Amino acid sequence: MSRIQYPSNIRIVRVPCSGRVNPFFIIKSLLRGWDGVVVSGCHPGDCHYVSGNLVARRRFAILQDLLNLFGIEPDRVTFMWSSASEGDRFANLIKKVTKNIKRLGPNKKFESTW
Amino acid sequence: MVIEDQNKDIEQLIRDLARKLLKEKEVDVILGYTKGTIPLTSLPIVIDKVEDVDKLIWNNLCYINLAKYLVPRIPTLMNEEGQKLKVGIVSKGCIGRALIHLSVEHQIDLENIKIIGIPCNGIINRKKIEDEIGEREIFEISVSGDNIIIKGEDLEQTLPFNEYLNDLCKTCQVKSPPSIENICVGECLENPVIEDDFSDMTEFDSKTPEEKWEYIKNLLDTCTRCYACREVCPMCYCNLCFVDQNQPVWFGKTTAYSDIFTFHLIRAMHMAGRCVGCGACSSVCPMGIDLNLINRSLEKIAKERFNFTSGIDPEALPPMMAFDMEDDQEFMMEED
Amino acid sequence: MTEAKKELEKVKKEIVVTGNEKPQVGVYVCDCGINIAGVVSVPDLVKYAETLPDVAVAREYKFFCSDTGQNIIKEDIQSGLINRVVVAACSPRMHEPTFRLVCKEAGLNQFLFEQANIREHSTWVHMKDPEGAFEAAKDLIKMSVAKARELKPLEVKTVSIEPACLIIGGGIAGMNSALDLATEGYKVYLVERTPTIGGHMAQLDKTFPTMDCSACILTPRMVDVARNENIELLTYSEVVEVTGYVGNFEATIMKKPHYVDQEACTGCGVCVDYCPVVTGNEFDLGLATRKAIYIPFPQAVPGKYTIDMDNCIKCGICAREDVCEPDAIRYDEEPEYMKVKVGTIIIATGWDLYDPTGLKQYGYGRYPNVIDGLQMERLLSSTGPLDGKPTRPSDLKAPHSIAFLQCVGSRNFREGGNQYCSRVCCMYATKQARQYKEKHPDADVYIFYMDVRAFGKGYEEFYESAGKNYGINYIRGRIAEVSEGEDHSIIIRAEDTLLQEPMELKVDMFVLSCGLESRSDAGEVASLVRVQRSSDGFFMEAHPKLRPVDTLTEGIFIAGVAQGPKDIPDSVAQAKGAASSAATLMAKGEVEMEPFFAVVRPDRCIGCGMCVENCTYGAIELIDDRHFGKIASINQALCKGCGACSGNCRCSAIDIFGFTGEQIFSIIMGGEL
Amino acid sequence: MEQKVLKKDQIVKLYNDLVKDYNFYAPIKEKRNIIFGKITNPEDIVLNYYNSKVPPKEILFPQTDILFEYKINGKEIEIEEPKKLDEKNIIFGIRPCDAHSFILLMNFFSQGEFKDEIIMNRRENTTLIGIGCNTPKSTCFCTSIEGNPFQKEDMDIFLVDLQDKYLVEGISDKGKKLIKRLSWLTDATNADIEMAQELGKKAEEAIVTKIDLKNIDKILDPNFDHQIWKEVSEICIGCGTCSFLCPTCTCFDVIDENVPNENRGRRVRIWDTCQSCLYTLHTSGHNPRNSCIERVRNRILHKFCYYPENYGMLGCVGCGRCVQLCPANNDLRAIIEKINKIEQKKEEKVTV
Repeated sequence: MSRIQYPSNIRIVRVPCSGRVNPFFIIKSLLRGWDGVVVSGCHPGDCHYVSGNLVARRRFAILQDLLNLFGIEPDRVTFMWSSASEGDRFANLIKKVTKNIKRLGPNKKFESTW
Repeated sequence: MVIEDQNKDIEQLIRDLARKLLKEKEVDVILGYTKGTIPLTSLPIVIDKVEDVDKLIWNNLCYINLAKYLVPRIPTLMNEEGQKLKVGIVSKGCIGRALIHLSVEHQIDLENIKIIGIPCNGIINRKKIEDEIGEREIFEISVSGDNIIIKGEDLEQTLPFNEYLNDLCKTCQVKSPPSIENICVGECLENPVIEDDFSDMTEFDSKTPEEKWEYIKNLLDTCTRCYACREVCPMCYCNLCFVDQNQPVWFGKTTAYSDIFTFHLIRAMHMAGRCVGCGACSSVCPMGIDLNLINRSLEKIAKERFNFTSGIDPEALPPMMAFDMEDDQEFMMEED
Repeated sequence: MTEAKKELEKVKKEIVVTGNEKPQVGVYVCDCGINIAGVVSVPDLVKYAETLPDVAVAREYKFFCSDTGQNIIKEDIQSGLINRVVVAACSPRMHEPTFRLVCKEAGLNQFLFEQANIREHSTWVHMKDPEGAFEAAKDLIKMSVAKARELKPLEVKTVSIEPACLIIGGGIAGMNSALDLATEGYKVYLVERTPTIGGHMAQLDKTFPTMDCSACILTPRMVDVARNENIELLTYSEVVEVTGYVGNFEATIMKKPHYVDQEACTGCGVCVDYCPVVTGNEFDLGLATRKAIYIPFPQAVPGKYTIDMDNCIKCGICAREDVCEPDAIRYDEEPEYMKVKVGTIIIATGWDLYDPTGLKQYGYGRYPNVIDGLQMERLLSSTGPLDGKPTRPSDLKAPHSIAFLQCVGSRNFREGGNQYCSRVCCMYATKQARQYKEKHPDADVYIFYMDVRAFGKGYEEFYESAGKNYGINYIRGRIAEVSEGEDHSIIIRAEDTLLQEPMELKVDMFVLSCGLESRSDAGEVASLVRVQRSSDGFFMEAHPKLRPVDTLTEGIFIAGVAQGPKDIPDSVAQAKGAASSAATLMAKGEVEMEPFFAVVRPDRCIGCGMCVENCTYGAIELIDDRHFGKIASINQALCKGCGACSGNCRCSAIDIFGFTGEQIFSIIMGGEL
Repeated sequence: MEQKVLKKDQIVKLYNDLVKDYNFYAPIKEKRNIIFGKITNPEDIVLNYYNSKVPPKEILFPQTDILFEYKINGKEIEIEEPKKLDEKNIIFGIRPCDAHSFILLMNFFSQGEFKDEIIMNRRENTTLIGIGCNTPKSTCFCTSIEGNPFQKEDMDIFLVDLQDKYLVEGISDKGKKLIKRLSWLTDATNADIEMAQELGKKAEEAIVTKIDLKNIDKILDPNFDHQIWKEVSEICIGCGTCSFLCPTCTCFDVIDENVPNENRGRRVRIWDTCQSCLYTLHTSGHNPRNSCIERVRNRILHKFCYYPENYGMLGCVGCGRCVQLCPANNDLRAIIEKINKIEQKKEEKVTV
C-alpha cells in the first residue's frame, strides 16, 4: 500500500475476511516451520462483511489465551487490525512483528515439517 | 455431615426418585451408576424396571459424565421402533450443565429428559490415589467419615478425602444441576451465580512461556492418542473429529510431540466456552494425564473474557456462538 | 470451412475441467514495465516457476494485461497446454477481472485463475531490498501455483437488481445524481438529514470563477428534485440500517418528527411571528437568529416548517387555532421508520468545515472579528443576515481592511489539522476578497498564502485578475499569531517569505480560509453501508484512477466531497458519474455474483448451530435432512462468502469456494521456508 | 547345570554386558506409568511391578512407525527405507502373558500372503528375557487361556524371582546361547529350583479370575445378531483404550504425509482400533459398524471366534489390561459371563 517499505520476510496469504481464518491455518503454519503468523483484518465496525472480524476476534482471543497456556510465546502469533488505507500502520506493525519474532528466534518448538 | 453419610443420603435420593419416575411412567429408563467390578471405578447402568432401582448407587467414583450417552453419536437409548426413549438421568452438577449445553447446541431435546438432580460431593482423583499407592494392587476403596480407606494386599491406608478430590471438584460451584422447570426433579440449583477468582490458576499463569511449555510437554507427552478423553467427553460429538479429517490432512496422527500437542491444543480450542468441567477426560485417561489445568483455563477464559459459564442457562449463547463490538481486544497489536 | 469460421470454432471450444485431471499450470510473470522488472529479475522468476510441480509453461511479458499479453495466455489455453492460469503481476483488485475474462474467452472456467500479487506485495514494498523482493516474489508465485493446483471450476450466479437507488445526502452532488437517475427512469430515494435539500451550496453567495449566483443555479434544481415523480424526497430523515447486497439492499430510514404535519402545513409562516423562542440560525452559522419553529432559509425545499424540540418551550402558541389555521402542529409526533428495497446506493454526504478553534494562535472564538470562510460567505450573501452588506461582528461596521489566511487546517503536517489540500480555499478566498473589493473598492484586502493553487478551468485567470484588476494584496507567508488591538482590531504578526522579513499588520477583520473535512459521522455511515474510508477520513474509492466513484463494496458509489475535497463542478461531475455507474449496473437488470459462498459437507455437519449464530447475513439455517439429520444449510443468495462460519466450524463441515481448506492448506504448505 | 542364578544386584552387570550389542528394554517408570523403555541407565529398571501399562508389543509394532520416506526428482522417485531394522533388542522382564502375545502378533504379521517384513525383522532380532508373576493381579486370567503365571515356553530366557535373586533358565536356543555368553552367572542350587516350583504353584493358585472360554467360539458363532450385544455395548463410550493397550491387537492405519509443493513425503503406520467409528467408514458414507453395538461385538468376536478360527488359538492372553483400564468399566469378564449364559440354540436353527 502506497509503496511504503516493510521487511521482505513476510508472505501474504489472501483470505476474504479475518473471519475465514480458522485456527488450523495458524497452527499448521507454525507446524510447517514459519517463525510467526500474523492475522490482519479490518477494524471493528469497518468489516467489509459486517461482523466477520468480530466473530474472528473472539476466536483469536481464545486462541491467544490457549497458546499462552500451552507455552507458545505470545509474539509468535499476532493479530492486528489494519484497513486498506492504512499503509503506514500496516508497515509499522509488520516491522514490529518482525522485530518481535527476531527477538524470539527461530520457531523450534514445533519440530514437525509434515 | 461426613462424606459417608452424604453418600448414603444421595443414594437414597436417587433410588427414591428413580422408583417414582419409573412407577409413574414419567420415563422409560433410568441412566445412573452402579458398583464397578474393580476398585476405583463405577459402572454406568441403564435400568428399566422398578425392581432394579436398588442397583443404583452413588459414591465418589462416579466420574463418567452420563450426558455422553444421550448425544446422537451413541444412539443406543432407543426403543424397538427406533424412537428415542424418555430418559431419567442421574445428574451431578456437571451432568446437568452438559445436558443444558447440549440443548443449546441443538444436540438433545430437554423435553425428552428428566434430570434427577443430586448434590454431588466430589469425585475422587483416581490418579492421585494410584500415585500414592504405587505398584500395589488395591482391592477395596471406601469412604469412612471424611477419609478414604484403601485396602489391598498387605495394605491398609487412610487418606484425607478433601485432598484426594479432583481439582475441578475442589473449585466446583455447580454441585447440583441448574434447575429447569418441568425437567428437573430432585435437588437442583435455582439461578446459580458463579463467582470464581481462579486463584488456583495464579501460580501457573505466572510461569514464563518456557516453563509453561516444559510443564505442558511433561504433562502430555505420554499420550497414546487413544482418544478416550474425547470419547468420554459429552461435548465431543462431532461426526468426524478434526484430527481424523482428511482432504486435507491438517494434522498428523503420530505420537510425535508436535502432533500430540496440536491435538490437545485444538481440542482445547474447540472446548472453549463449552467445557462443563466434569473432569471425565482426566479420570479415564489410561496414561493418567490430568487435563484439569486445561479445563480450568477454559473456564477462566470463558468467564473472564466473556462472563460466560457453560451449561448454566439454556437461553444463553456460548462465546463462540456470539460476537460483540465491545469485546476486549488488548491482545491485538497496536503501533508503538 | 473458411479460415474465419475455423477460427471461430476454435474460440468457441470449451476446455472441460472437472478438477480431477492432472493440473497443468501456466505461470505468466509480468514485467509491469519497470514496476516489477525494475526490482527483480523476471527471467529468473520464470525459470524458477518452471521448476514448480505441475507447471506446464512459464512465460514473461512486458504487460500481460495488454491485448498482446492476454493473447499469449489465450493461445496457451486454447492449444490445450494448460488448464490453470497463474498471473504473477499486480493486485487482483486491479486485474483479476481482466484475466478471468481472458480465461473465459479462451473457453476455460474463469475461476481456474489465480493472481500472484508480486507488485504490491513484493517489488513495491521491498523496492529497497531487491534480494528480499526476489525471494518474496518466488514464494508468492509458488504459493499461487500451490493454490492453482487445487482450484476447481465454479459457476457464476446471477441475481436480479432492484431498479432503485438510495442516495444519502441531498446536497448538490446527491441532487444531481438523483435527477440523472430519475430521468433515466429509476426510482430514487433521496435521504437528507436536515429539513431541506441544497446542502452547503445553498449557503454560498456567488461561485468562482464565473461569479454567478449560487442560489440562482441551485434553487431551480432543488425544485426539480422535489417535483420529479421518480424521486421520493425524504428530508429530515436518516438511514439507520442497511442490509443485503448489490442489487438487493434493504435500507431502513428513520423520518425524524417535524412536530408539524408536513401534509397540512402550507408554509404560511404565521407561526414564526408568534413563536417566543429565539435561537441561533445554523444556516447562517450563528450570525443570525431564527425561532424554534422554522424553515432553514426562505428557498428551502420542501418549504414546510419544523419545530426544533431542543429549544421549543412547548408554550402551545403555535398550535393555537388563530395561529396555525391548517391545524398542523403535532407536539407528540414520533419518529417513523420505513424500509426501502434498492439495487444501488450513492453516498453523497458532503463535508464539514474545519473547526479552527483549536488553532489558538489565530484567535478564532476569542476575538469577535476573527471569522471563518463560510461565515464570510454568509456575510457577503445577498440572502444572508446582512443582505450582502458585510460588516464586522464587533461593531457592525464595514471593515476597512480585511486579511485572509489560507490553508487553515489543510496541508498541515505539524500541528494537527489535515495533511491534504482542500482545493477550494484559494479560490473562495480570492472570490470573497474580490466581492468585498467590488463593494468597497477603497478597502485594503490581504491574502496570506503558502502558494495559490488555481488549477481549474478559468481559475488562473480569475486569480490573476484579482491581483491586477482588484488590487488584492497576496502575501506569501504564514501568520505566526494574531492579537487583538484597540477597538477589536486584529494585529497580525507574520513573515513575508518572499521579502524574507517579519511584518506586522493591523486589520479590521480576519478571515480564516478553513479547509474541508470528512463529516464528523462519516465513520458511522461507513459502518452502516460497509464501505471503507481512506486515512484522511473521506470515503475510499475502489481505485483512485479507474474507479473513482465506485467503492470496494459492489453496488455502492460515492459522489461529491464525501470522496474528497472538490469544487462544485467536480462534485457535479462526480455525481453524474456515480449516477451513470449506478444506472449501468441497474440497466443490466442482473448482476453476476462471485460464486465464493459457503458450502456444507453434510456428512460432517452435526448441526450444532454455531454457524447460524455467527452469520451476519442470516444465510444459514438448520434443516432436517433425510439422510444426515439435522444439518446446516446455506442460502447462497444471502451468503457473501466471508467465511466466519467456516473459521469457527469444529467439524470443518463448511468450506468457502475460492478459499477452501484444501487451497489454503496448499498455500501454507507451499511457501518456502 | 542348566539353570543359573542372577543376583538382583547383578542386573547392572547384565545390562552392561548386553547393551553393547542390544537395545536393552526393561520396565521403567515413566511419569506414573510402568512401561517398557529403552534403558540408558540400569538404575532406572523397575523390578517391583505387576505389568506395564502399555504392552511391550510397542517394541515390535511401534505406535508410530515410519515405513519409508520418499522424494520425487523429476521422474525419479527416491525411497528411503527405514533404518535400524537389524538392531538387536532384548526385552528384559516381559511377563508370560505378553510373551505369549508375541506369538499371536507374529501369527498375524508373518502368516498368509502378506508378510510384514519390517515387523518380522524386528521379531527375529528380539530376545525375550521374561520373569514369572509371583503375585498376579486380581484381574489376571491367563489360566483361563491355557496359560499360567510361570509359562515359559514363549520366552528365550525365563527368570523366577527368588526375592534377592533370579533363577535363570534358557528356553530357546537363542536363550541358551546367550546364557553361555554370560559365563559369570553362577549355577542354581536344588533349593533354588524347588523354591521356584513352589512359587509357581502359589502363583497359579493366586489367579482368582476364572472365565470359561471353552465353548465360547461355538456360542459366539451363531449369535451374531443376539440382543446381548446391545446389552453389553450400552455403556461403551467408544474409545480405543481396550484395543490400544491390548497386547494382541494388531490393527493399524497407514497414512501418507506429503508436503504438497516439495515433492516429498513419508508413509507412516499408526495404531488403529476397531472401536473407532472411522475404522469401517466407507468412502460412500456407509458404515457397516455404525454404532458401539457392532464395534463391541467385533472386538469380542475377533478375539474369541475369528482368531481361533484362523490361527487355532484364542486371540487373548488374559493380561487383564482392558479390564483395569476401561473408562466405563465395561468389564470383559462380565461380558464373557453374559455370553456364556446365552442358551445354545438348537442345531437346526444354526444351519438355517
